Amino acid sequence: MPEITYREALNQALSEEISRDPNVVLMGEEVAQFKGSYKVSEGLLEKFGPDKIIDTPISEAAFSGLAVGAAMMGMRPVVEFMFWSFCYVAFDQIFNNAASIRYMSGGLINVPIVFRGPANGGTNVGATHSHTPENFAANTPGLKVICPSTPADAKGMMKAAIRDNDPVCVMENTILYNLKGEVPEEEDFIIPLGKARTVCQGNDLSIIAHGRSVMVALQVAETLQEKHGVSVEVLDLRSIRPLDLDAILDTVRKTNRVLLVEENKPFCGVDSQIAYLIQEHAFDHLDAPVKRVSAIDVPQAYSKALENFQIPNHDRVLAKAMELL
Amino acid sequence: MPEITYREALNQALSEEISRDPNVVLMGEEVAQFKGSYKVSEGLLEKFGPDKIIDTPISEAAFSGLAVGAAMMGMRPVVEFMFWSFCYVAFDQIFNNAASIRYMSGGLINVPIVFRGPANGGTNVGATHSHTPENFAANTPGLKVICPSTPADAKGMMKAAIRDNDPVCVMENTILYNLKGEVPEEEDFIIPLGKARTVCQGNDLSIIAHGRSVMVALQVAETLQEKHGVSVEVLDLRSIRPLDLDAILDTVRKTNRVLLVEENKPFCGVDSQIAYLIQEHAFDHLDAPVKRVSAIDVPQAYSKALENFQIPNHDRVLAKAMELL
Amino acid sequence: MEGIYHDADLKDSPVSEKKTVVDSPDIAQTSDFSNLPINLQLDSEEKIRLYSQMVRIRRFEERSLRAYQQGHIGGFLHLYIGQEAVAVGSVSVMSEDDHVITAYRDHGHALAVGMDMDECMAELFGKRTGCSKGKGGSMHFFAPDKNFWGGHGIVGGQTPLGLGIAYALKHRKKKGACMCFMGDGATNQGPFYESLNLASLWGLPVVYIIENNGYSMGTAESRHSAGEPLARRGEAFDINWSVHQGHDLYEVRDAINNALVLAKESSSPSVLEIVTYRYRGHSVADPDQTYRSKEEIEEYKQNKDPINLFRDKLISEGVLSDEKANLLDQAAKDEAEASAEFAIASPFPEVSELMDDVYWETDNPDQKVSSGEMFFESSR
Amino acid sequence: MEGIYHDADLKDSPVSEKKTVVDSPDIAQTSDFSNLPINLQLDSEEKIRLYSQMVRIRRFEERSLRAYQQGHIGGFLHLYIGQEAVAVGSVSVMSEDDHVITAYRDHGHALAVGMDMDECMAELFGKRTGCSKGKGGSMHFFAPDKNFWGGHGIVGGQTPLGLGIAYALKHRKKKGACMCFMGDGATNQGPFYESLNLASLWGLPVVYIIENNGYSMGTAESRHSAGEPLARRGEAFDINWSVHQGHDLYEVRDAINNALVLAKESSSPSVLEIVTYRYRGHSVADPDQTYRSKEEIEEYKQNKDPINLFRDKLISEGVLSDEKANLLDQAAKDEAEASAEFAIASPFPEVSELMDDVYWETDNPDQKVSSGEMFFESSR
Ligand SMILES: Cc1ncc(C[n+]2csc(CCOP(=O)(O)OP(=O)(O)O)c2C)c(N)n1
Ligand SMILES: Cc1ncc(C[n+]2csc(CCOP(=O)(O)OP(=O)(O)O)c2C)c(N)n1
Ligand SMILES: [Mg+2]
Ligand SMILES: [Mg+2]
Repeated sequence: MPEITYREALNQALSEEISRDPNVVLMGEEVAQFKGSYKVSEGLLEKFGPDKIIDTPISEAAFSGLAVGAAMMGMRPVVEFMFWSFCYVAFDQIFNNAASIRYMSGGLINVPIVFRGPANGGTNVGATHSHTPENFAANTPGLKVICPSTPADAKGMMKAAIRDNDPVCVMENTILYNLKGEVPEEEDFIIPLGKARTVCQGNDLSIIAHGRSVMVALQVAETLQEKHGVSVEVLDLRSIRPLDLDAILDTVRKTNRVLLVEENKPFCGVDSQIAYLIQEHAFDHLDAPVKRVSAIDVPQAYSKALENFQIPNHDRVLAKAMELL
Repeated sequence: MPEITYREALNQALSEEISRDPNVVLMGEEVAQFKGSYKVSEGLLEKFGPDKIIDTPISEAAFSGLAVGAAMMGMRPVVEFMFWSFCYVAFDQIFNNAASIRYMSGGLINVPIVFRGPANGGTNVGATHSHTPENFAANTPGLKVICPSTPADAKGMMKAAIRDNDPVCVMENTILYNLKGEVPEEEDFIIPLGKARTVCQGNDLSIIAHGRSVMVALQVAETLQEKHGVSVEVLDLRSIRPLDLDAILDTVRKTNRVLLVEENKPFCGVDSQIAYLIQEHAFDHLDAPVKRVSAIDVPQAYSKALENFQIPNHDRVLAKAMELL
Repeated sequence: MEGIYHDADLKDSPVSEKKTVVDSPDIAQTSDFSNLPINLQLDSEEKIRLYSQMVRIRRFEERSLRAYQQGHIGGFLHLYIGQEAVAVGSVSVMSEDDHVITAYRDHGHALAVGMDMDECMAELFGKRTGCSKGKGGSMHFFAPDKNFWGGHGIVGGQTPLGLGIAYALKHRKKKGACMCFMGDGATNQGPFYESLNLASLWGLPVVYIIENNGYSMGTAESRHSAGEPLARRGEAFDINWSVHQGHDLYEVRDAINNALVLAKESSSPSVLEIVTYRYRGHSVADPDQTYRSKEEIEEYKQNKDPINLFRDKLISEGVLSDEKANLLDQAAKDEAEASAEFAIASPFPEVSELMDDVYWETDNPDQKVSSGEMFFESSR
Repeated sequence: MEGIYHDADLKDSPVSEKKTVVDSPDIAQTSDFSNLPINLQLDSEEKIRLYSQMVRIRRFEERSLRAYQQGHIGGFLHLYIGQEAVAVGSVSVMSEDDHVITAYRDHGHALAVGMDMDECMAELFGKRTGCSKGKGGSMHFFAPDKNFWGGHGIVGGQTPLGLGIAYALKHRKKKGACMCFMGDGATNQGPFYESLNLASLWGLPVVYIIENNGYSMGTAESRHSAGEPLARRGEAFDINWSVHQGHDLYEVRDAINNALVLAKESSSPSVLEIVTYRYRGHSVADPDQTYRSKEEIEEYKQNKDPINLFRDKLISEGVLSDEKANLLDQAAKDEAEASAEFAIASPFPEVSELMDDVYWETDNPDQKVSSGEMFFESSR
């Protein structure tokens, strides 16, 4: 299998789905001539032309809503947010219109749309540009939300999202764009939404994470194995809604101790819900309370010195893991 | 103590604080001549004139941001949203500007502002008008969030919010506006943010709720006492951020069983965080998993027949409580 | 280089100027649109159908108001009474490739596009037989099979959606346009301007129709909007705009038809402002007296009621008689009454149905591709 | 009543027309603003101070660029190089009751209002000695003591804030105004239009200054905005608007001064479009070549560099000599270099400081009125 970057994987997914289905278009700021702020759409304008790859003005509310309207008519638009942070100026279009129109119409209208872009901190861009709204999206029935953490997932889940008949929010990560990994080449390589992935097997502790935190979890698992002889199982949620509750409960029942790691701010972050579900469904299997590591609970700090500590890092996760053992 | 409605309590709080502090103004759609969509500001225009009680166009983003700018300059605006649902079109101004400017300026600038309005379902107005975004606000460091459930709390907490030097989101409830209760008359009747209230004492089960769900909890407590001889303690959170964690843990340590009730949608609702905190801090005191009753996890339904079931009602809460006993 | 400032005066406008309703009681007499081609082509039957559509809308809403007062309907009920000529006139010049989207004051548009009174009334009652199975309610009617895309509760929220419908038409090279209705108050929502820019920049076949009834809830236009007329807000985006009187069905037809032709022939958007008036409160709960006088309402009813004016016109044209008009009126009342009976007799949705219609995927379990939990508090 | 459509032609405008930068290489020669009262009142010292301000901004940013390339600065760095006359000219006509707010391309405005290079450079480095203690970064400079309210990262997000500053001034009956700077691309954000309506409706002393540098990132104005000029978008709201060239400091001073006078004397808002150009990429990471030619950049630099033009002007006025100019330049370089050294030598904030500056209340524990938990994952 060829090794490609997360960015290339997304690019392939977009390219293949635009080729496959004439209803798919990509729109957003700088996606065409500029090839995307993070070059995810490199080469697509040349391949598909300006009718399919569409540069927009800085009008997130209008082009998000435009895409919802087009989706209601049967198109399958992929909307790029330069950062998911900018969904704040298009909130109503996503969280009301995309999420509720199917319900409010009694199922008469479908909204097959993908909203995608990076949602992460760790890049020194401050509070306004570092939001991780996967919890807001997952709170909102009618939306689906995924956070792929590897190139293969990026491709397979993006393709699944585009083929999905419901609105899907795809939360990528600027720091992962350069990550390399093996990615299958088949046209129909699809990773179904709602399937978690066991990243490594273990017996003593489960670390459940999503997005880039999965990599941090893996590093901590290695440290724990090497330095402390502790065997850690790492589960990558991949999809937040739908959620692979079975996989979560399986690993908890296996290790009886669980640490949740995410970049979300803590209060009502995704992992608050995961923690609730675990104690609800596997109460008797827990040898210790579920613990969490999230972003330190202040607006995202600009300074690297602060932000590197603010988002979950190896040492913070390790320290919390040790509390559980 | 005089008995007044929740609406009158809010009105008194606004009136007293506008009288007390020349920096306080009230602005929003229909707050002046129309006296507020829900008549919360009745009489204020006559009392204070159009410089203090200000009708705005339907421009939530602009007037929210305007109020933030004025607060940066030292004013203390109170912004009414006709429904908190409409914060979706002003999201950036509240969740970036009001929340982060103090931090991003290294503490140079304060934003003493109140955003208020009803945030509730149960009134047959459908998905777009029934959002309860207290979880979104509480997720956002920099904001404070309160959900008063009685006339006295409405007055005392609103006054505290207006005097607060940080941005406070006050989530009211249209169904509570007509609720009557005793309310102290002193000018400086203040209920500090971050103090929960024990609504009734009990030993067998704790029900923790906020907003109108407190009333449902109380009804269920009565049923359980009368029909099943179960003694229930009901705790009203009142404030979501700051959160009275001590009061929560106290009741859990007393009863060892806890049911959380809220109108939020379940995934990453406020109670997901409360559940996490309880199991984290009182794991050994729990005789059963923390359970929750939230809104049924679909966009708010219009039909009364559906919505009455969708938001937590007596029977659903009772049934879940029985599971815990 | 001096004279740095423009005073942004109003241009002399070749169109009928917008004025507040009471200032110009004689506008009705200013012009006759009946001899324009778009209206000359109507035969008697069609004219009567248009008349009857307006009457049906009014009777339907009057009946719904009674149902509200009787406690059958809750929440909001925004009545369209007084504005009927706008929806009926606009829809009457639609082709089958044209589409409609509007705000929460949507009963008139729904009936005009051909929705049944039964499904509409049942929706208001929150019944399973409603057009949205009781899940959308008064503000959220939909009939995609009739090119009617709602019914939207958030002010201005439909303006980008209408753009998207137009975009899809253009992308698919269909010769259609989208009419996006909105209120005067809705012009104060930012997404409208973002939409205007995109509509013009991309040449999208969308017609924004501002139904200016003079008020945004209790706020008169002069208190909510700077600069007149509202339609002029299209100008800086190089969008064609114009202002029209909405009490004259013929004028509405002409204005909308021109805009639709422009949209379809040259893929150009327009902003049309149609001056109209609502007789009832903003929604049923709102008492009128606080922000406008009884006289203002009465004056409009007397001089500009779109149904009366059109009836008089048709009678003078010899197309309609008083008798025939009364028969049509009675038929509309009967139909509305029957729809209320239908709604009363209809079942409420079952609690188990609460979970339907959220995701396509959970409604089509045989074609399910995802796995995992989709719902976290269920009624099943 | 016919001729239903306007073609929204551009009015004949008495102001200098906006053109794309390369189309009009000789605009610099078209007019002389030096004899206007606002400029005649400047003495030599003041002129030299203005010149030196522009030079300081440029040298500061060039030094920051090197620091970025050396890895001292991360994230975004949006350079103002080429646009210096706009910030310096505007701020130079401010009174002490006037206020400034801008977007993320804020270094020029920050230095112009009198912020130190040290605190600015240290902020870019994320150091504790930065103006925002390293918490805001390049996009979020603030100096409320200098009436400078940021530095805002969300495009258009500052437009309602600027309105609020103007509102507070008017409410308190202060004779001041707020200058709210924004880019050409920012005119496509809805809140701007909501703000224009409110500014006009309430008569607020706000001056919106569109620094039109021709591009929104890689998107040329003609690809992001319909209708020219952008300032005209104020017209339908009855707001005064005009277009000016931004390479001539004297012209900027005149334009802004007129707008400030209007704002303060008659509490009227304005929209000014100042045509300018940025030499560097949108932010440091962005390669220019994809969306504009080297020639375009060179042509501007040659013909319209605001610093060169003003130097030539001052030399021809006899106010400045080449030698003196070189000295000022060297001083600015030295100051910038010193600021980089200051930044390097400054400490990073401690992790324990991460939690400061979120809430006034937690920063002032002695005056605390709330109780309960405020933070749910803490660095302490
Ligand atoms: C974003 C938003 N803000 C406020 C409301 C509440 N609201 C509903 S209708 C309305 C007035 C709208 O007036 P207009 O656009 O003139 O339409 P009309 O009701 O006259 O048909 C208001 C303020 C809303 N639904 N959405
Ligand atoms: C709401 C929002 N969308 C997108 C961005 C990303 N972004 C930052 S600057 C910019 C271009 C802005 O161009 P313009 O307003 O002309 O200002 P300039 O950069 O030319 O100074 C974009 C798209 C953002 N910061 N905020
Ligand atoms: Mg109206
Ligand atoms: Mg620009």
